Amino acid sequence: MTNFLHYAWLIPSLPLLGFLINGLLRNKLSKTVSGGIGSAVILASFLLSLYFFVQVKNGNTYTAHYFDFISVGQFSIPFAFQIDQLSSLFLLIITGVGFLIHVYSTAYMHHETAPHFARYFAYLNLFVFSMLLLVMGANYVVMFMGWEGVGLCSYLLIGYWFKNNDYNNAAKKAFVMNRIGDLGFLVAVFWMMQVFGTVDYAGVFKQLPGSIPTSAIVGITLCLFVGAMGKSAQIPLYTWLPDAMAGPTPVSALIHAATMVTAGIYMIARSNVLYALAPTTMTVVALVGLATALLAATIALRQNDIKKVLAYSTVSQLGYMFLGLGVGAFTGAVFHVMTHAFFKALLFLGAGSVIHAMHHEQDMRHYGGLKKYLPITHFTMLIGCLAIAGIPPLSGFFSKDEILIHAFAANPLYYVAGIAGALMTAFYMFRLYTMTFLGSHRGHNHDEKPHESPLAMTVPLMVLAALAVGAGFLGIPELFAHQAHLLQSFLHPIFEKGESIMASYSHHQHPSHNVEWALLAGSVGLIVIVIFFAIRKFSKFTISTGQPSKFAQLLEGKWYVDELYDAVIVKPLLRFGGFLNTVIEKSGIDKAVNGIGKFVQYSSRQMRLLQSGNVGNYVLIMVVALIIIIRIILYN
Amino acid sequence: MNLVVLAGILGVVMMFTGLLVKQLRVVSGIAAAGLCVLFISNLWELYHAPFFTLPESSMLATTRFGLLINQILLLAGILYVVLFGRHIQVVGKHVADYYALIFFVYAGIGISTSYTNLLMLFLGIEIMSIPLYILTGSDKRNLKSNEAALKYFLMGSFSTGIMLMGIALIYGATGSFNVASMNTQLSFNLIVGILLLLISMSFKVSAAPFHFWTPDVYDGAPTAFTAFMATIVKVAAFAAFIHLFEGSFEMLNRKWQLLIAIIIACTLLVGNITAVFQQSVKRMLAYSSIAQAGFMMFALFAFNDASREGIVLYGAAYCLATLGLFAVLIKMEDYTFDGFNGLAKSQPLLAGVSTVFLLSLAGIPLTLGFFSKYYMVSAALSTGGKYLWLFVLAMLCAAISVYYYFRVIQAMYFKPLGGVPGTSTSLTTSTTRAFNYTLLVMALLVILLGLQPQLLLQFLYF
Amino acid sequence: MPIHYYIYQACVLFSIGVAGVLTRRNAIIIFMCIELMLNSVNLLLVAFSKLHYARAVAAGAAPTTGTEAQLFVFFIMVVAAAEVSVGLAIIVMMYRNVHNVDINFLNRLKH
Amino acid sequence: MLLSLLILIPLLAGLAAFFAGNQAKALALGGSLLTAAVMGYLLSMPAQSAALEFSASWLGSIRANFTLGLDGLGKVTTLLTAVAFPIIFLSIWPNNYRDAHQFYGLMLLTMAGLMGVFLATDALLFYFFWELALIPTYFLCSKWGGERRIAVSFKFFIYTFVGSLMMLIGIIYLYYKTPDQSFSWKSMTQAVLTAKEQAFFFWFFFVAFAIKMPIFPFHTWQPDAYEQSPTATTMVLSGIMVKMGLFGVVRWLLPLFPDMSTKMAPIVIVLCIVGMLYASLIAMRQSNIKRLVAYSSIAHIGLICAALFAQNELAFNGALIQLFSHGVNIIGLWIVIDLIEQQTGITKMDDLGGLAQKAPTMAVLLVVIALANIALPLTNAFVGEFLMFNGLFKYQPWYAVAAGISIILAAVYTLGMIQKVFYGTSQNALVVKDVKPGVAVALVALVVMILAFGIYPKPMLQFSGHHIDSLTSMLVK
Amino acid sequence: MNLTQVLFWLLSAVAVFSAIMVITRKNPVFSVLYLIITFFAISGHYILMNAQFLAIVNIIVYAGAIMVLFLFVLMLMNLNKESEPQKNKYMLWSGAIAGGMLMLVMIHALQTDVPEKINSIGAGDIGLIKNLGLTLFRDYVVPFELSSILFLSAMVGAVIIGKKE
Repeated sequence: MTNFLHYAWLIPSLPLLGFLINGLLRNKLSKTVSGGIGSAVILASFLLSLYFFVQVKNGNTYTAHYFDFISVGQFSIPFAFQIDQLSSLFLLIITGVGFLIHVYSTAYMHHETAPHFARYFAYLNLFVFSMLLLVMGANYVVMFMGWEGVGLCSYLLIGYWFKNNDYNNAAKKAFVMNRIGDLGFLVAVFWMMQVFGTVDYAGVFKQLPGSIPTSAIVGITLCLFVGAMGKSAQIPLYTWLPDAMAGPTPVSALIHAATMVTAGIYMIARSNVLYALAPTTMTVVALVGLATALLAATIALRQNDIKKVLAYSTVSQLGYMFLGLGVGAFTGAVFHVMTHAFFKALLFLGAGSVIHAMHHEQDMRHYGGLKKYLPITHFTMLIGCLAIAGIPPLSGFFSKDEILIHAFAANPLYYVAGIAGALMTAFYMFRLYTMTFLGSHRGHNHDEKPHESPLAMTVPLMVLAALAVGAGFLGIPELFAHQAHLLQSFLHPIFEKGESIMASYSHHQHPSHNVEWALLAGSVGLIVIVIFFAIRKFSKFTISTGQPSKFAQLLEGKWYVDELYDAVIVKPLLRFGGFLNTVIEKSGIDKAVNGIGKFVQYSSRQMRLLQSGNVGNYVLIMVVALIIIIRIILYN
Repeated sequence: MNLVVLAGILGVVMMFTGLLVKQLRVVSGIAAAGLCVLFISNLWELYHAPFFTLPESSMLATTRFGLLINQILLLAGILYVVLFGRHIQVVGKHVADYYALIFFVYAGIGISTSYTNLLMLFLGIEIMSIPLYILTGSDKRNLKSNEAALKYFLMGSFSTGIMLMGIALIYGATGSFNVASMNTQLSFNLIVGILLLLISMSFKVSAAPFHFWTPDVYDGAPTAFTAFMATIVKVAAFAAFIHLFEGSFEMLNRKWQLLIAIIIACTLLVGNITAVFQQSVKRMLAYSSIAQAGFMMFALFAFNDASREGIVLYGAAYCLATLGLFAVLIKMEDYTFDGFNGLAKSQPLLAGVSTVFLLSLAGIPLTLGFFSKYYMVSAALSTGGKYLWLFVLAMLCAAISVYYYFRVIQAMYFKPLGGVPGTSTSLTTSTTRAFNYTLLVMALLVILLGLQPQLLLQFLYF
Repeated sequence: MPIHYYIYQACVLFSIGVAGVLTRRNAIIIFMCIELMLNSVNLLLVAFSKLHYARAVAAGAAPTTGTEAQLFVFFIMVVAAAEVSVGLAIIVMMYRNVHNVDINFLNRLKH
Repeated sequence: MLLSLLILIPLLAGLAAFFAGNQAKALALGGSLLTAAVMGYLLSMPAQSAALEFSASWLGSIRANFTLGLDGLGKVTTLLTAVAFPIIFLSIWPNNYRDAHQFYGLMLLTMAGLMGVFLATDALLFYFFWELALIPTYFLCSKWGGERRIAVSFKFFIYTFVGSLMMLIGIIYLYYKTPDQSFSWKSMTQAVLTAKEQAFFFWFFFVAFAIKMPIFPFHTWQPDAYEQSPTATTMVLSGIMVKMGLFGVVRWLLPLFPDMSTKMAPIVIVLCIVGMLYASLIAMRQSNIKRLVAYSSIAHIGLICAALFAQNELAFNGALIQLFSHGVNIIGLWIVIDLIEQQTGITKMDDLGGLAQKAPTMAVLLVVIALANIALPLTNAFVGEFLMFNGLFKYQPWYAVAAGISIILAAVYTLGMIQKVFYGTSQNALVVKDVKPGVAVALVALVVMILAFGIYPKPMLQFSGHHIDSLTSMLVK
Repeated sequence: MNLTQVLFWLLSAVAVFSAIMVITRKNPVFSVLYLIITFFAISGHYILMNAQFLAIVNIIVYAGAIMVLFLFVLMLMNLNKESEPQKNKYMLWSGAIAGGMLMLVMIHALQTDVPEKINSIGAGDIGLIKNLGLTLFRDYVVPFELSSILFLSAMVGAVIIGKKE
């Protein structure tokens, strides 16, 4: 046993195995078995990941080269896995949260028939497999495989209830938008192959900083970022994510909150060296992230569907992460990915629990007063809300704070905008909380009281709540304690190069401790005020029949971005396709082709008239031809 | 030489047969036997000395090429009698006389493929033509036949006049009727003479714009005789045409090549395009014969060994396929395309062989038709790419030809039986076993030679 | 006489024959015009025969030169006679059927 | 000799099938399997083995010989043919055709023609087989096709016939320019042409291949033909026959006109890319599933052709892999479409829907194939398209980006198709049974190939690798 | 202008004039008669060129036999009156123009040759029966025999076509 890390292939293989078993035998397995298999393989993966994490923690990183995926001439793209700090951290998050959500799903999806239940777990396992491929890959191509794989699973899971065409449309939209991003990713890969001659992380970063022109790096990073935009739902490609809530809620928790959507962050963090060399791209990333954070937050303010609120919140939080990346807070962004995975998964699962209890009613206006029916859900949700709102000492506080401080260092305006977003977050989260759990119950049928979910669902909630509370302590800022940022020191080998490059040209002054204290206190204070305001405002919520204000309508309509896309891109494209189909194809090219045939027939009709049946005519033509021929030959 | 002499004798024999034998089948049998005799004697001549030695001054000299053409045409003749014998019997009363005329035509063919003197050319062409005028008009009560005969006769005589004018001018310029004498210093007399000769020969092979008699005559003549003149006589005329300019065309060089190119282009266009709109298969075949003539003219365009090979192949391909098609056509009640509807269901064999023949005419690989076209175009292309437009045009025309040939295939295979209610496609007479087998053999021959044309071409050299 | 006089005359007669074929519709007259064309050719051939004879005599060679052309004329006449018998038979046959010899009277075969 | 078996077996089986009556079906399957077996044996031979070449004299006087050769390029396409036909025959096993013996006979003849095209190393022989493959297809389409079959297949025939005749002129002309007046591939590549002649005949050849592929704007026969043909024939048409054009480009066009290929490459590539986008946009608007797949095929083929003209190693490799992959994928799609059509008679997508409930296995298999069609990683098409885009990017980045838009559009229409046919509420009137075991074997075989070559494409790359080395060295003089 | 020349011009004028009359006369019988005159004129030319055999044959065969046959047929058909129906003006003119053009073109094409004189009456005896007969049966016996085939076929044809059924 030379190096156990070489067996890294086991980690993704286990979910793949689960997928195959559940997928192929879905008509034969009982629900218990398929759910059990589905969860067990993830658990096994998790344990393996844990082992690997420990190994990495002890300083053993490893690149496992299995076989040449594509090898053409000088180019060779190996199928290789890279086990290092960043990937092992993500492995833990993915398999850990993934496992919890699998367990949760066994109860949540229990009303499905056995084959569909197995299909669900098959998809979920496949997703985990793809996600693992994405983070474990040692080069951009393997990452891309996972990248598209998760997109596929997202598609399959959003459209899980395939009888409903709205869901199918949402699934399709998600896939197509991801594809747009994927094209950017692909172009970046090609560009890298051309510039660096390789797509291995190690191979690429080894050549940096070097003689590679900045323009190329900016181009590559921008293209990569387009990919990230698609996958991580940033402006302008974010509209698929709220629609993706059509899938089962655990799916939203796993894919559309905890893991897949953070792939973009993972990718940029992974490519930190490249990005560090492209300040232009960094600015773009930061600005896009910030804009997304704010835009999504404003929309979330007026949503009534509990999952939609969480979805926009996710988009907003992803924006934060990109802001962090954009200002060079790589660790902060990854830290936020982690904490966000915990509390957002928690929130989604909590929401799922509520939905489960409310018989698939998702409109918060019909909730209210669920505190007494769903005590565990209520409590864990509250923790989640507090965490996302950034109340110390919950995890959200630390991670968000880290990003915001870096933003402040880069540009105080980023900070101001960031705080505005954070306040909105606090507001809409507690609007959600209040409308759901406080006040009086506004449900439709009062005969059947909502009841708490089974253990399979509440236990994951509790575990996640604990994590949401505790995860923050992995990244305690310098402000509180020296050298207590465990995550930073852990990830240091990954970001070292990028950060040093950034340090070489940026002259950001890290704010002094006093300023930092003041900022912290101010923001927390504001957040607390907003929370109380929200609770007050919505605890007496009733369904109003009045017309909301124009601005509120705008928010409710999500700034009408979907409609805009529809009008500007989708419809014209379809119309153009129709134009090509009917005008160019049918009455253009095809008509021209058929026209040749018609022309021949027409000339045939005309030409046969020469054959008049009249001998005089025949001879006349002969004689004329004779005269002409003699003329031509003799006098030419 | 065997052919000319024996054909003349056999023609007389047939005339007497008509007096002595009353059973029509026996008459046909004797004719077939006579053709076999001709076939064998010609084959003999291909490898041995002829039976009849003619004097030096006889103005006839056989060549391998001419003999091979004779051989092909004799084979076609045998097939013709087997396939059409029963139909010749119903054209009119003078069955034996028709055969006699056919034998006379063969005498003319023998002359046309071996003459060395313009006098012989003239005689040969006339001996071929006059029986044809008669055969065309042999369905005496049929006005179409009358009309065709009259048209054919008038226009044929007219072209004879032109030919004679050409010969006279050539004589004036060279002082000799020898074909070889045309290969001298060009003078205006000679040029005009050769041109007139060329035009009259173009008339005989129905090259545009001297083709006008063809559709009307082929359409009007009794189908049994149309088959004969559209195939055997036409190829013979081509052989004569080629033979005429064999030694002399090279020096006529570029200017003439342009002329030939224009004639080819006209012929291809007229033949192919006009055929597209035809409703009657018989008339379509007439136009198709014009179109095929266009391809055969490539031999004149090129004038090299390959073109001679081409003419041999083309003659064979064209004869076999067109004879076969006419043989099927003559059995049909309705000569229009719709008449062929559903033939594949009722007569799979006939449909199958017709398909082979049609494919061959269209020049689709695996059939002899492909190689015949290939050799023609190849021979012409070997002279250089100067007239590239002509080849492109030829190819486009070949594509157009697919249109009308495949209409028959479509009718046979893909259309339901009996397009018009009440009439079901049926044959006028049932087919005999010999008829079927002959067709089958022809189809197989077309395919076999389509795979290996050298089986035929080797006779040119060994 | 200069040879080209004969040539011209033959050409004129030939062309008149052609014009006759073109303009007339009576089959018999057309046929006669064709005969006229043949005769012009005959005239020309005889003229050429004499020309080549003269040339040969001038060159002191074979005194039979030119015979072949005159024989050719003979053959043309032979052929013409044969054609006439067939042609007139055809015309008579047509007349029997339709009682007309106008070539355009029968117009079933066209297009 | 072994090599000629690849042609002879289907040829003889095809001729036998005409007289085999009810046994034709089995004969077809058996013959194609036997061919596949021979193919497998040939593949196991070392690359330089003498068994991979075969020569017999044919037309001595014009130096056209019956020469066959199996090199890397040929391995890909012949393997595709050898594999695809048994699968097709298996998949149509439950179907009952009128005059089935003729149907199977013609199918086998097509197979023989295709094999010949891919094996011939003599230009005239190539042309011969080129047409041989076409004729039976014409009959197949015209006899067993849809309502408008006669007109459509006729258009198809004439269209491609014009193209091949152009090529024939080119072949003959080049023949006279070869140093030793022969049709062999080697001499043809040594033909000495002036620049003007090259330009002329490049297009002559190109048009022939472009019509076959088809490349915009020579494509209008294709959707009609695919729609109207019996689906089994469409499988052959779209899966293998279009490869004839691409194969022709690699085998003949590029080596014969190396300079002109480089010079004209931008025009051709732009045509291809315009065609890709054009076809993709039109595909989005199709309501008939067969036409949709047809247009999707135009888009995919356009990419392959563009890659071939990008003329670099990456693109060549990608294109060759894709030759195979595209065949596998599109045949899979047609099999599923055929299953649906045979049972319901419907090809309009709006009239279908919800089939996933009635035929879940079919749905799963279709989804996998459809995903391969849009080149998802770990499917076979990804490898090819990745390399091709990469090669195109290397040639000119903007081309790759423009072409890349088509992969987005591909997702749109492919997923749209899946959704309309399989998802949504089911139309209760439709009776659709799930796949039968025989057909399932065919489909699963395809899916296995899709995944196997998607995950481990190396064998396929190795087939073609050697050939591409020589090709690139030839082109990059 | 000696006698030969006078005769030449006279005969030529008669030939051309009567030829024109052949194609312009409405009554076919007149056409036949004018054609006979033309043939006589041409025979005159033959005599001028010392081709007596042909001159005789021309008169006997053509003017005598063939034209009589024509006349006979015309009479048989009772076509001795103006029988041509309404004339097509277009055909008439185009025919005349085409014929004229043909004449011009041919004359133009053939005029540039160096004019050579040919001997007239009495010069050379190749046109005499003796010479022609010798050559015919010595060198031209094969075509002579072959022309019998032609006649045979014409005979057969006349029987087939002309015989009333």
